[in-house]
Amino acid sequence: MNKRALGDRGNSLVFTLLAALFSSCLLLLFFSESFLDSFALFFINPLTNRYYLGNMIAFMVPLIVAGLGISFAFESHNFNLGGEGQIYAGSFAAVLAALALEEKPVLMIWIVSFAAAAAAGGLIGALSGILKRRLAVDELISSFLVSSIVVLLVDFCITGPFQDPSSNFQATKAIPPAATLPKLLPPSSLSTGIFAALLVSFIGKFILARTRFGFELRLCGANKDFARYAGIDEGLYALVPMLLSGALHGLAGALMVFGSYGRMLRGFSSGVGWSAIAVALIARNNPIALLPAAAFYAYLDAGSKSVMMGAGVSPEMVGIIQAVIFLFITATRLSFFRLPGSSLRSALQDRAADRRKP
Amino acid sequence: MSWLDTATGILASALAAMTPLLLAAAGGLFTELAGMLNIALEGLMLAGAFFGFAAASATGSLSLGILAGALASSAIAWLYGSATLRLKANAFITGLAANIFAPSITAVLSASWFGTKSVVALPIPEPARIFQKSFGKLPLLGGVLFSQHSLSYLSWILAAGAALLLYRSVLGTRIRATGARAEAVAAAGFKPDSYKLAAIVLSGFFCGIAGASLSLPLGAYVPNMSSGRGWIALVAIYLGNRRPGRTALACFIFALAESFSNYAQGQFGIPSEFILAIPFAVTLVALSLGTSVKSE
Amino acid sequence: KIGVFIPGQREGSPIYDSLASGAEQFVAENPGSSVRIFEAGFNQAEWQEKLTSFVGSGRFDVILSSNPSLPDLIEAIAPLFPTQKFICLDGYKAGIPSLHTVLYNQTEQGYIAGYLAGLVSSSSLPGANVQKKAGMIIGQHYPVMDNLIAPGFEQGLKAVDPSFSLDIRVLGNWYDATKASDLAKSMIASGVDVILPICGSASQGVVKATKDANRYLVFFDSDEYARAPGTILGCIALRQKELGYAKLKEFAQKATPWGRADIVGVKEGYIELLDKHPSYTQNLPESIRSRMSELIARISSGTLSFPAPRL
Amino acid sequence: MKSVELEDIDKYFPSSGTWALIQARLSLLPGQIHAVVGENGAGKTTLMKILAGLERPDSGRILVQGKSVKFNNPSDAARLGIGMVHQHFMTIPGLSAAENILFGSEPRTAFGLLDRKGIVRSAADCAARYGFSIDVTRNAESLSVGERQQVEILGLLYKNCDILILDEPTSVLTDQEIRALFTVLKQLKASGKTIVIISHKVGEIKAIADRLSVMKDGKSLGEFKTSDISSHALSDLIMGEYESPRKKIKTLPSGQDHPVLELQSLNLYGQKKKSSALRDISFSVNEREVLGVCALANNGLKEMEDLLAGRLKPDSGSIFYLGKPYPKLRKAPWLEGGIAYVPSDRIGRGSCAERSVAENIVALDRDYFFPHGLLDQSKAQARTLKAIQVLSVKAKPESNVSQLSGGNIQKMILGRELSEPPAKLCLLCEPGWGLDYASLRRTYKRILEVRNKGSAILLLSSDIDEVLELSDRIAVLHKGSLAGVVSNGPKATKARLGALMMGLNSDDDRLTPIGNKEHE
Ligand SMILES: Nc1ncnc2c1ncn2[C@@H]1O[C@H](COP(=O)(O)OP(=O)(O)OP(=O)(O)O)[C@@H](O)[C@H]1O
Ligand SMILES: Nc1ncnc2c1ncn2[C@@H]1O[C@H](COP(=O)(O)OP(=O)(O)OP(=O)(O)O)[C@@H](O)[C@H]1O
Ligand SMILES: [Mg+2]
Ligand SMILES: [Mg+2]
Repeated sequence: MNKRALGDRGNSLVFTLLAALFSSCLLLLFFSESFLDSFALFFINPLTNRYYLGNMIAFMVPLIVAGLGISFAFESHNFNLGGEGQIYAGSFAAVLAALALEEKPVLMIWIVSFAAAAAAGGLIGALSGILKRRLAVDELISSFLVSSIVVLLVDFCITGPFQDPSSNFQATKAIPPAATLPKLLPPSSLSTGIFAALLVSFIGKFILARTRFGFELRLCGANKDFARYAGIDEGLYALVPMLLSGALHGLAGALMVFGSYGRMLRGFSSGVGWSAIAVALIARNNPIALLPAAAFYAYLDAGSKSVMMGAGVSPEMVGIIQAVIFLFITATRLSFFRLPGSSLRSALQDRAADRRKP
Repeated sequence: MSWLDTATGILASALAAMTPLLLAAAGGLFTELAGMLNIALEGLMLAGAFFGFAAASATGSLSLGILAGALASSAIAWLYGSATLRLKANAFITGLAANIFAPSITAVLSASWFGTKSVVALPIPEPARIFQKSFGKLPLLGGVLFSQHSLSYLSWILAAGAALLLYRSVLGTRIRATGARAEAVAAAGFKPDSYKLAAIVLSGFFCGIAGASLSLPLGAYVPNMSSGRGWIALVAIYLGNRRPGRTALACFIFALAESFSNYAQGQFGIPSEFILAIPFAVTLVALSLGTSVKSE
Repeated sequence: KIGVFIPGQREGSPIYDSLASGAEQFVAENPGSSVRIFEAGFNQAEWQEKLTSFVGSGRFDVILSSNPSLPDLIEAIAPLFPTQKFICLDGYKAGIPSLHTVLYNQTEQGYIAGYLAGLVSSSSLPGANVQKKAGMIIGQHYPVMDNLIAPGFEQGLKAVDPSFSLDIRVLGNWYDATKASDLAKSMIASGVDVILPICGSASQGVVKATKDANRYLVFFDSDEYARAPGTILGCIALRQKELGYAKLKEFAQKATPWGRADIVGVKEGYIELLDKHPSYTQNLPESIRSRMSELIARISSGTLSFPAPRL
Repeated sequence: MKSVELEDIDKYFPSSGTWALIQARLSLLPGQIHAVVGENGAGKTTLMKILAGLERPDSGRILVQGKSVKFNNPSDAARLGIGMVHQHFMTIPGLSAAENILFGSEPRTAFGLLDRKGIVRSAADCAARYGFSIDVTRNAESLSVGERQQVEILGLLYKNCDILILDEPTSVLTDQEIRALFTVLKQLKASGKTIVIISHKVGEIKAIADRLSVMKDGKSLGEFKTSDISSHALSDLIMGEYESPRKKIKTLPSGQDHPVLELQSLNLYGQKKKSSALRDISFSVNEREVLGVCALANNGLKEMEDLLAGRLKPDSGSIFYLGKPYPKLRKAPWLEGGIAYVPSDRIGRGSCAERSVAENIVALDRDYFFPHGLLDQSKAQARTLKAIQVLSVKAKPESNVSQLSGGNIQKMILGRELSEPPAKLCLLCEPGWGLDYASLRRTYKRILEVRNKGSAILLLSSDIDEVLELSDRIAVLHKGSLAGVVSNGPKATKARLGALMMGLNSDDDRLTPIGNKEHE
């Protein structure tokens, strides 16, 4: 039964996308002033308007990188719900490093900042890993709690000791302009960070699929008892994937700051951690599938912004449309209601079975 | 102010703050024991808060408000549960959908019913403080236990009812069995999915009342007013090791930490962010100590 | 053609609502003009992107907005769209040729609120106590709050009686009304009898708790008396609607002083103590009301002035 | 009384590309015990699942009392009185034994709540009626395997099933438990129930079954009356000639002074720290020696396995392997210092169900298969084929373990653990579980070969026949202590071992008891 559901996956993805599209059109039809305008703004404008397209791809960057972090955690059967805090802390560490190295060569700033981001995020992730390994604390909850604390502490730093006194934003000073990643489609916030994200996802795929580390990690995720039996220190894989996951989240944050914001703005990343979980789940933890999943997610986001701006569709309507799409996006079965055609289906299966008979 | 008064105040406000948490956690226990991660508690609470308030202001009856909140939230839970189970969709993503859906639909309805998407404050009856008069004068106990409003007592009864339902009823046994071993339930000829759906709807029911217990005492609906309490309820369930008694204790610990941090903001010159972090930190420490004691 | 960029939501934020109404009033009175109002939501990190695409649509002769941090954004965007004109209220930045800003003197606003709070707390009103304590409940710390409003409020209190102390508590968000109500209760239990809530929609919780406990509130920015007459004893409003309207009129007459940053307050008529409402006139004793009028008179005449705030 | 017939059942598994059943048939006569036999992967389990409504046939008919029926789920079958006890039990943790037995038809009180007393009473009544001696108030998690089986059978009986299907019910039971089970089955038969039992053991079939059907490669080879057929013919029919490999392979002298594994005064406390699970265990296993350890359920066998698997830590005492402390993490059996380990839990611990056969083998030796950290496909392929060949597993390297039949999973594990070069130490727990006769013979032969190459073999088994077949010395556990060690010879009889296992300590001088025999 299970197997069959998986076999249908290919068809059902197309189907669910269509279902989502259809129901959102229906909603637009009912609730917007001009359906055609709204439709175009929602579904077409993000692809044709350079500014929206750029921002959309820029949004993919953190989704891919943090999504990969989630994939690493999920594949090893660790539930990292602390992405928000890890992204936030990572970007903060990167900004601090960049501010400290103000006068230094750009390359050095990049290396140190990104390392700092990964270290900060990784440390926070590892904390949950250590708690799980040493004290058997459920990482799902501990990562969430740690993240909640970290967000508050970083907020304190941003609005307290590191607040840029000359700005009315709740923000740190801007990093040296030279250190921001080169922009690709100005004025959009798309930067060369997208290449880093692509690279990272391919490396992630390679690690998970081909290397010993990836193999051991996935084995621990699939069956801890067997992994232990095979001589793998499964405790290590409660820790390392969480660390790695945190580090990737940190990196995602740094890419956002260096690519788009240029400084640490209070709350700039809020929600990205959750979105990354959604993206990773849509991609079923496959690093390559993260690319279309992130693109889809960012497309939805861009479409909603576009329709809100252009057609005055209210945020609530956009929320309902997004909710409907999320309801469908991971469906693995076709029918919400039991279709009357089930006897037809079994007849078809009989036929197929006959043909394969030896 | 005397030491005793301060303690009484903190404890009393902790009990009050526990009310929505306890109800939401009781709801979450159903899904948790049915073997599902239910992240939609938050959205379900918000729906309960809105519909509970709307019904109370329309009918002028608190009880009808509570009932409406519970039913509306159950309906949304049913939708979310059906999508998850029938379409075999990922529960986390559909939970996310429910959490996006609830504030959106309430805003749309709020705009059409009350003419505003923002705060709706209308006169509704106050939940009575039923024991205040007779026992409120007792030292400590009077101030803490008997100063609560009726919704708090209701929440205790309902939480006990949830435990009873889970452990002493046929439905509860089936739900727990589904969570423990769904394939055994299927082998016994039952549909695990229908028990999961029942658990989700029940969690909606309790979360709806949890939401109503936010908006009704306040006499207003404020968008977003659940403010993460659904998540905290989930944390409490884990901290309580998925057992009703301990989960209730966990809710109390969190509420106490929160109430203490409210008090502490006025007392110590610590930056507010640190104080806001106290409830999370306390919970984390309790979680670590709790599990380490258990694992020994 | 006017674009109104609201860095937040119109509903529930009187200050943005009146900005939009100001623009709408102008359009109603001037046939041929049009207005589009865009709400960008409360996440400050998204404003830049949204403002850029708002501007990028190229549909507006002038964009009207209101927020202290917006001039920074406009500074970043202006070079990309050199012909686009901006008027920003509640912000301060001079020297950008396509931008005119007008800042409210919020120290002044805070001072008036603090002075009123101090008078009420030390009065013999039924809800006032002997303790010299007043409180603020704020959503978050932010620069204007920390540098202008809170110091102003405290100065106002101390001007009544130097022994006053100010209890500021932070909610951590702008919507958790239940927690706001708990904070208010905790504050009241510690002896505070007048509170100034600046915490968005969560202020509903403060209103509820204060009313239940028979204590008092002063409110900011707009006329809020109706929410709890008898509990809300004063509102110190910003005349955002009038200012927005005036600035648009100025723009229509091509008289906008581009590149200039103005500061307005009581003297200019854009900060006002709303002292006509019965909740004010009937609940406050004559002694307090006369001292308040005296204060307002001193500020209007310039005898009492607050240094131009550093922003 | 119902008669049941399965006619021309086909079943194809697209995921593994196998025809599990081809025109399979089965007819059951009321009030009889019916055995289904056949080699591993013959399709027995699949056919039974179809009869119990757990799988749907691609084609074919199910006739109950001559009427054609369709089962969409197990409750359809249950309604017609057909129920199945699965090879891997379906007891629900978190519920009591009684709640498990009555699951689905619980009595209620006036308020619609569970009638907890009623549940216990009904369950106990039911157990008593059918002669089961089980404490129904206990938690399901705390039950032994045999007790869980009783709970499952009772569950079916309580629901008035007339037709009970038992999939390899004896393979996990101790001798004593098997005898008890058979007594029960005979009683059930006498009361008119129809029983289907899958088994690989000729003796058992002779002892209990009235009729049997034989399956091979998904086809039915025929149905027979057990009384018409001699043991010899029966074994022939199922798997060809059976001959004890022990007689064929000569025993080499064991390396007495070369202990490979040494256990020194091991103590392990039980869950509640009140009882001890193992007390003062000392013995060693030498080169070229099979030491069999047997015990009744809940007497410490499981704990001993978990200690040697590193899942439990001894509370005192020490374990040495080749003179060094016992390794924390196991190395693959073919490596220097490696250990071969066939766990009693083949699905959870011995294999990873959602991974391919190849990955299940690669997992053991990552150093070798991942030179420079990257997978070497050809090495993996070669080693997998080798492991599959040892006991001719019916599977492709790339098929998922979850798609293999029970016996084939066991063979894959055995093949992996016992392939060349063999480990110095082999820890074999219930190695013959679920194997058909041909495979069992080949497995035993392989185990003895490995011993003769110099390995020390510790055999933990609840099957006395298996222990007698393979061991050079036999140790018996009773209540966690060593009741005695006997060397295998004509004098080591089933009766004597049985007595030791029950704690009836004979003062026979041929026993060489080691360790503390103190009893409470
Ligand atoms: N409020 C309640 N009303 C009715 N029964 C309850 C209630 N709370 C708990 N129980 C019953 O008590 C039993 C144990 O509950 P719970 O999990 O809360 O215990 P605990 O606090 O974890 O303590 P312990 O570890 O000693 O069991 C359950 O079987 C449940 O039926
Ligand atoms: N779920 C499944 N998916 C794919 N193939 C399967 C599945 N279940 C069984 N098979 C295949 O069907 C065939 C018959 O399996 P079955 O489990 O019925 O054998 P069996 O006779 O019970 O063997 P054993 O004695 O080893 O338990 C095997 O080749 C097996 O690989
Ligand atoms: Mg006072
Ligand atoms: Mg089988």
